[in-house]
Amino acid sequence: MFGLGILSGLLIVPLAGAAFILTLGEETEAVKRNARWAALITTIVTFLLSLAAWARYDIASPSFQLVESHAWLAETIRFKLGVDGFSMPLILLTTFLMPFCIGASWLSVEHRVKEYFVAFLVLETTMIGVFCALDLVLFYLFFEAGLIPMFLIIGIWGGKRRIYASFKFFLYTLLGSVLMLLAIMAMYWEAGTTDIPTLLAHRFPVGMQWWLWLAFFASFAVKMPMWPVHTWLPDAHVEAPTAGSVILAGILLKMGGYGFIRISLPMLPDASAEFAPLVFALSVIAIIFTSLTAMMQTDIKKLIAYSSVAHMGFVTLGLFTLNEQGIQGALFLMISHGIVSGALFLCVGVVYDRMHTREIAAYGGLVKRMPLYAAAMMVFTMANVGLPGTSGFVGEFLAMMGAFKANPTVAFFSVFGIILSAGYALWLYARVIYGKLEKPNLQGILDLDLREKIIIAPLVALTIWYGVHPAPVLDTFAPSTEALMQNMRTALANTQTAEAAAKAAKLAAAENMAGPKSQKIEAAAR
Amino acid sequence: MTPIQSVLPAITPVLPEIVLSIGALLLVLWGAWRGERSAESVNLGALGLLIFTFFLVVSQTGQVTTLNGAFIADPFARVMKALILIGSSATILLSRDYFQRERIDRFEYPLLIVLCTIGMMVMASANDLISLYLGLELQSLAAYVIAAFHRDDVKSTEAGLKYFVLGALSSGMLLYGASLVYGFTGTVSFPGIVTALDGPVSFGIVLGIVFVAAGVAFKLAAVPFHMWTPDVYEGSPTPVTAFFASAPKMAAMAMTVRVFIGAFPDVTAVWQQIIVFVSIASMALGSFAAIGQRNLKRLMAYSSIGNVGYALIGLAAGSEEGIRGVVIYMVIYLAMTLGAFAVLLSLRRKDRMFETIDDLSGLSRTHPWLAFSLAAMMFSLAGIPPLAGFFAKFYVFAAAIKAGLVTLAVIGVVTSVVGAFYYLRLVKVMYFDEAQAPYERIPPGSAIVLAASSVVVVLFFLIPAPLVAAAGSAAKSLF
Amino acid sequence: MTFLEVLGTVLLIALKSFVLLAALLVFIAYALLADRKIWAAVQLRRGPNVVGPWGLFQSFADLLKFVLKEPVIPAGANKAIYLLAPLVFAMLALASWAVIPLADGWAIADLNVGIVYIFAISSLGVYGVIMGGWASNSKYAFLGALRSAAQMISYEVSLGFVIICVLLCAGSLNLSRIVMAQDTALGLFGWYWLWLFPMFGVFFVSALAETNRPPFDLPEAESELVAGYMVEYSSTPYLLFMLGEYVAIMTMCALGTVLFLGGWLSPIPFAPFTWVPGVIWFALKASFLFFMIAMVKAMVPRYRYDQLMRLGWKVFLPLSLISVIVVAFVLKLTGLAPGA
Amino acid sequence: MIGLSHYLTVAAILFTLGVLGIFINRKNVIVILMSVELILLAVNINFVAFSTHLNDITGQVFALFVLTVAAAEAAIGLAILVVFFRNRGSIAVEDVSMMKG
Amino acid sequence: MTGLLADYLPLIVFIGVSLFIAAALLVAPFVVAYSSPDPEKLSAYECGFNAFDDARMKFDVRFYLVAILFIIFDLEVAFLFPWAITFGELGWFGFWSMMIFLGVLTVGFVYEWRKGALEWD
Repeated sequence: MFGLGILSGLLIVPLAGAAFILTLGEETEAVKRNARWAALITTIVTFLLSLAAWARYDIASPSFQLVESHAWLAETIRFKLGVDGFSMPLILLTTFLMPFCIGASWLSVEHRVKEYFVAFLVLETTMIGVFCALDLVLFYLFFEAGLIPMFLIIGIWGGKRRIYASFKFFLYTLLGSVLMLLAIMAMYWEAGTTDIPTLLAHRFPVGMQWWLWLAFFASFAVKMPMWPVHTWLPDAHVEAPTAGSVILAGILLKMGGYGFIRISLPMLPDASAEFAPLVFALSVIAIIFTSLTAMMQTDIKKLIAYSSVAHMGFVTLGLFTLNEQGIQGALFLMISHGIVSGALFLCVGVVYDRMHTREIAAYGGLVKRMPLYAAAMMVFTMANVGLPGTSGFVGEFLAMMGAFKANPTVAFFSVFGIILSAGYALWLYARVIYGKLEKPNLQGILDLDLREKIIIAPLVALTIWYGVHPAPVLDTFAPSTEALMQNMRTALANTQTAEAAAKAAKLAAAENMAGPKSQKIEAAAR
Repeated sequence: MTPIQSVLPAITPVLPEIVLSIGALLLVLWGAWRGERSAESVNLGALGLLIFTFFLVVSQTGQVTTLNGAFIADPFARVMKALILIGSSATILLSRDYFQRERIDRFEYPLLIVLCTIGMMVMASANDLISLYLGLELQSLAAYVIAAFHRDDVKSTEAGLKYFVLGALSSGMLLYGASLVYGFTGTVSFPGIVTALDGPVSFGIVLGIVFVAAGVAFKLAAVPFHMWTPDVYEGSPTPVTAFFASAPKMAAMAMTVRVFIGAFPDVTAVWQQIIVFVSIASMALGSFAAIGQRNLKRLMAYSSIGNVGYALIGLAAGSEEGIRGVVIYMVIYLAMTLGAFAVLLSLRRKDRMFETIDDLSGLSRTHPWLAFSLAAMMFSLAGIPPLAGFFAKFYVFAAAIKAGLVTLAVIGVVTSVVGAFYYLRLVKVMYFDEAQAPYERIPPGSAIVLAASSVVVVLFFLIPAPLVAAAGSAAKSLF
Repeated sequence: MTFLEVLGTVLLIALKSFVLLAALLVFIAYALLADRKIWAAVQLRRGPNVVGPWGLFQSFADLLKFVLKEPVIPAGANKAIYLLAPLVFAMLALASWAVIPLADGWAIADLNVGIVYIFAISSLGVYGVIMGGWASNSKYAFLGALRSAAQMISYEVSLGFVIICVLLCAGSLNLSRIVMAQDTALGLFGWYWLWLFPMFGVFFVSALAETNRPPFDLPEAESELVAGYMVEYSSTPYLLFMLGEYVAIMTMCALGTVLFLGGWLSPIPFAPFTWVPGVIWFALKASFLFFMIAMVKAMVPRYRYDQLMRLGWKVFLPLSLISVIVVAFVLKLTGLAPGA
Repeated sequence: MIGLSHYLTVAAILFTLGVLGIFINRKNVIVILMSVELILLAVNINFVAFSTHLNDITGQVFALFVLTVAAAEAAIGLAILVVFFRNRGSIAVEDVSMMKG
Repeated sequence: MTGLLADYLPLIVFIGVSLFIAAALLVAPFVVAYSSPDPEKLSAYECGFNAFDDARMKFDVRFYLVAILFIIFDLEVAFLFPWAITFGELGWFGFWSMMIFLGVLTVGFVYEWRKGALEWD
């Protein structure tokens, strides 16, 4: 249809839904209801469409699939889409989480409903776009475009300090990514194209890789977020509405990791190897330091936000181990964290909708009034800690394995992170769910209603399902990971040979230089 | 001494200018004949004339010089002229309602715009220093008058006075530079200068180029010759400010490119540093000084200063890609500026115009589409994809990177983040703050301009190819 | 060239200049007398008749009186400019005469841009008026100066266009050449007054206005403005203004002679009339023009200021502008233009 | 004998005076207009001097154009000044300050 | 001596001589005439009243208008001079150029006329 493929469809459907919602008239109750349903239907259609894409996807192939390419800025900068083992699961995660976000906002968003859902649907397009772009400029375009709806979501529907948080979020991320833009341009002039498959095969000079890598790192590190540029995240999380937090933690943070695996590692292998220790150091600091910070928090959301930073530390750690286990683990952790942290934020949203506070101290003993809620919360907390049997375990375990292979010291320190995470997560659970139900205003609190049950049940199921049966996800990652590793090994080997050759040539040249020079000196002496 | 020419020169390349001039004269006569009642008809006539000329320009092809080599009609000139004509027509559309309500809708206004446009078109087509100067002056003289068009208003007349004094000074500097260039090369024609500069560069030439650069920077409102901009923008009637921020910027940029690429392509070493400095200073000042502004017109003034800085990055690269970037930047800048001013001109309640940032408060509640458009303009000005402003920056930065001006590019992106802060502030005010009483209905002229520029800004990324190709061929014609 | 030779040349020129100026001033002295006599005659009076036979020495007596009068400089005046103004005015008026050819080759400086020089110098006369009016620090003087200046420049424009018409026909800026261009077999009918008759009329009237002569003597109209910009002046500063005005009038007469009346040429282009020295013809023609001017003063009532401006801008300017176009077309189509 | 460099020097001095007149002058806007004219005058001296030196007519043609434009500029400048004076009642430079830029 | 100097030296000398004559006349009464200033004599003419303010008062804007019109038109005349003297050698191009120029001038003139810029009251 119009020469557009299924991936374009994934981009267009949410936009079409957004356009439809925009055409609805003045904001009356009926319009609000229509907007909600339209958004829900759109996201579900998108999800179904992504499942169709998944059906067509050949899991065994490491190459890009469902590729479509349209004329765009230039012959060498095209509107090119495609998916591989890295991006397909993330697209599914995105489309999967979106209906839950819509559901979670069903009642909690009361004013400017139309605009809210429009922003969410546009955001969905940009997120899918990031994961399926096969051109760096296009990638950048979607990567940045997501800032606009998120800025509005935090700024309009956020909490008390929403303006501060939205500005901080926007400017931090923007500052990081503009450097990436310059790097993309440099790559364009170097390789003559911004086509990702072509660039993957291109070997950049080692000297150039250095600063290219740093530029990309600036962007992805902010987005991840890595310590010490993570400070925007807690603010953004705390102020964002529930669904915003879900998307932020569930998907936006994954863009950084996706960027590393899509660009930094394969295209700049030498620099990646070179800078791996730096990333390790930052990751370990993030894991330990932010876990400690998480313990000090009095705000539930903030606590979960810091725990996200810590988990992202595992992701970067895993990615830069530069071996299969590490990378696989990191990728799995991204998926798992997407589900689990999203789910946790949804759970926070449930109690927030009832009590309008997120102070830990305001809760206690919820298990008495909300047994279902307590159970669900239990599952997610366990997954967050990384207990075996939950999805969180698989990713962290693999990442740690990889880390042990690559650098035992780092792995050793990161173990502390797991211990600490158990500390803060369980402590949080204990303070909120257990204890005496003594707060008077909690006496009347109700358990999950039907809507909330529908939202939370699939997440619980998925968390446990992936925990016991991670193979489908890992299998999807495997071919691409292998191809990546293969690629990297040859590249690094080539560089080493080239370096050796250069050294040899230099030596030879030095000798040659010395020859005539000494002759000259001799001549002068005579 | 050249013999007196008796053969009629080819006039088809100059046809758009001629048509516009004759049209302007007829409109003068019509206006003079009918008196003040003619404001409406002259307005329509001027608009029709500009649009007709636009199609005339667009329909031309090829690359010819005429009028003894003083005038060149090439793709670059055509693109810039098309932009100028769009800017002028849009201004006339934007102005009508405002001038009627302020009761200063005299028929001279559209006429002055047309005259100014002729000057700007000559600037874009200038192939020697004389035609450049004449075009520049025709543009400037008309511009001085329209700055002071609200002649019973102290601010407007003060704006006119300031604009005049500094504009005259800048013309003087440009001329002084031109005289030195003429003296040390023995010619005023750009190709002639290129030939004459084929060798060691004398100090006189360097001095000449510096003065020309200063004059040009004045017209562009680039730092350090920007000081007139905020006052003139604030004081002039708002549609006039919209005009200043749009079409004359196109012309000034066209002139800058003509001078530096057309006349001094082989002495890049002399002017590149100047342009780099001016560019950095403009970007920095545009970003930082705008932060403290409350008045939207002043804000747009600083924004225009900053934008000129970005566009100059392309010129600093001095390459074909750079000029392509400049052209693309100007196209998109035009759309963004016109859109922003269209919104500004819609802020009217009970015969009062509003022009501070606080007046935008909660605009998204009362006028969602207006707010949406302005937000799009602001995000675009901040350079956030997928809005058009991103592509504008993309091409100039790309050219700078290719030319090895990495530091310039890095400073550029950093200042653009700072700039994003104040553009975001506007979005914040519109979307996050409390709503005020609604404004009156958007005047139709503003609505048309706003719709058109919003479409360009928001949907540019879908079909960028035609513009990029046009800019590419424009840049190619200069090398 | 040695220093002495240069000095000799300069002295020679100075001598010639002095002779010319002296002759001019004497001529003006009698022109002034004639002016008064004509005026008186028209009004059936006698005019000055006390000093010398028929009042022939009247002007010299007036000069003596002015020199011996007490020079008053008003207290509020800007002294330097107050005194500079008449000096500038008179000097500029006199300076025009450097390029006027009284006969073939009889010009102190036969400039190749003579007409432009006169045009420029006579425009500068406005400065003297403005300076005098402003420096006096008196309302009447100031207003008079402004009105005078506005009037002078208003008519200068049409004067310029008139000159352009003549230039189109003559093809040179040199005054002698312009005269020579009128030297045809037709004699006085070959002069430009006939061929450019409307222009001659415009020139004559503009000359009146340009020199503040009646009926356009509004700036100094006695009844309203008590002598305009000169109200505060007395003694020789006043004399210099008056002198400057008369010199300017004579300049206009001379210019009219050169441009329209064939300069020093004889009206009848054969002997014995061509034996008469050119300077005589020149003086006669200039005197004739002066007589006309004097008659106008005697006969025509004074204009109102708005009428004066209207005449200048709305009648003469379009008229002369159209004339330029018509003359150009005729010359182009008939191929009569010099050098064609 | 007076050569090209003398003319250039005079022009440079006039130009500098003009520029200084605009920036240093704190009294009267008319003085600024005169300074502008001074600048253009300096430019014309340059053009004519170069034109004679190079034996090329272009410079004089340029000078003529500059003259024209200078006149138009003076006319417009005066007109704006008059309008400003009517509104503000003063043409002192320090009174041109409704907006501080 | 160059031709230029030969042409203009007489001019300078002539102006010098006329300046001398004028200056002599100006100075003469200060040397020879009787002088006894008193405040009444030195006060400005004011129809018998004492001057109550500076005489350099605001004046009618129309004077400015005349000045501006003059600048414009007089300059056009300056353009016509070179055209007029080379008229015969000019082809139709030169002829029509000036006609267009005059046409534009006429349009401006008509405009001024209709706008009332030429009215004195």
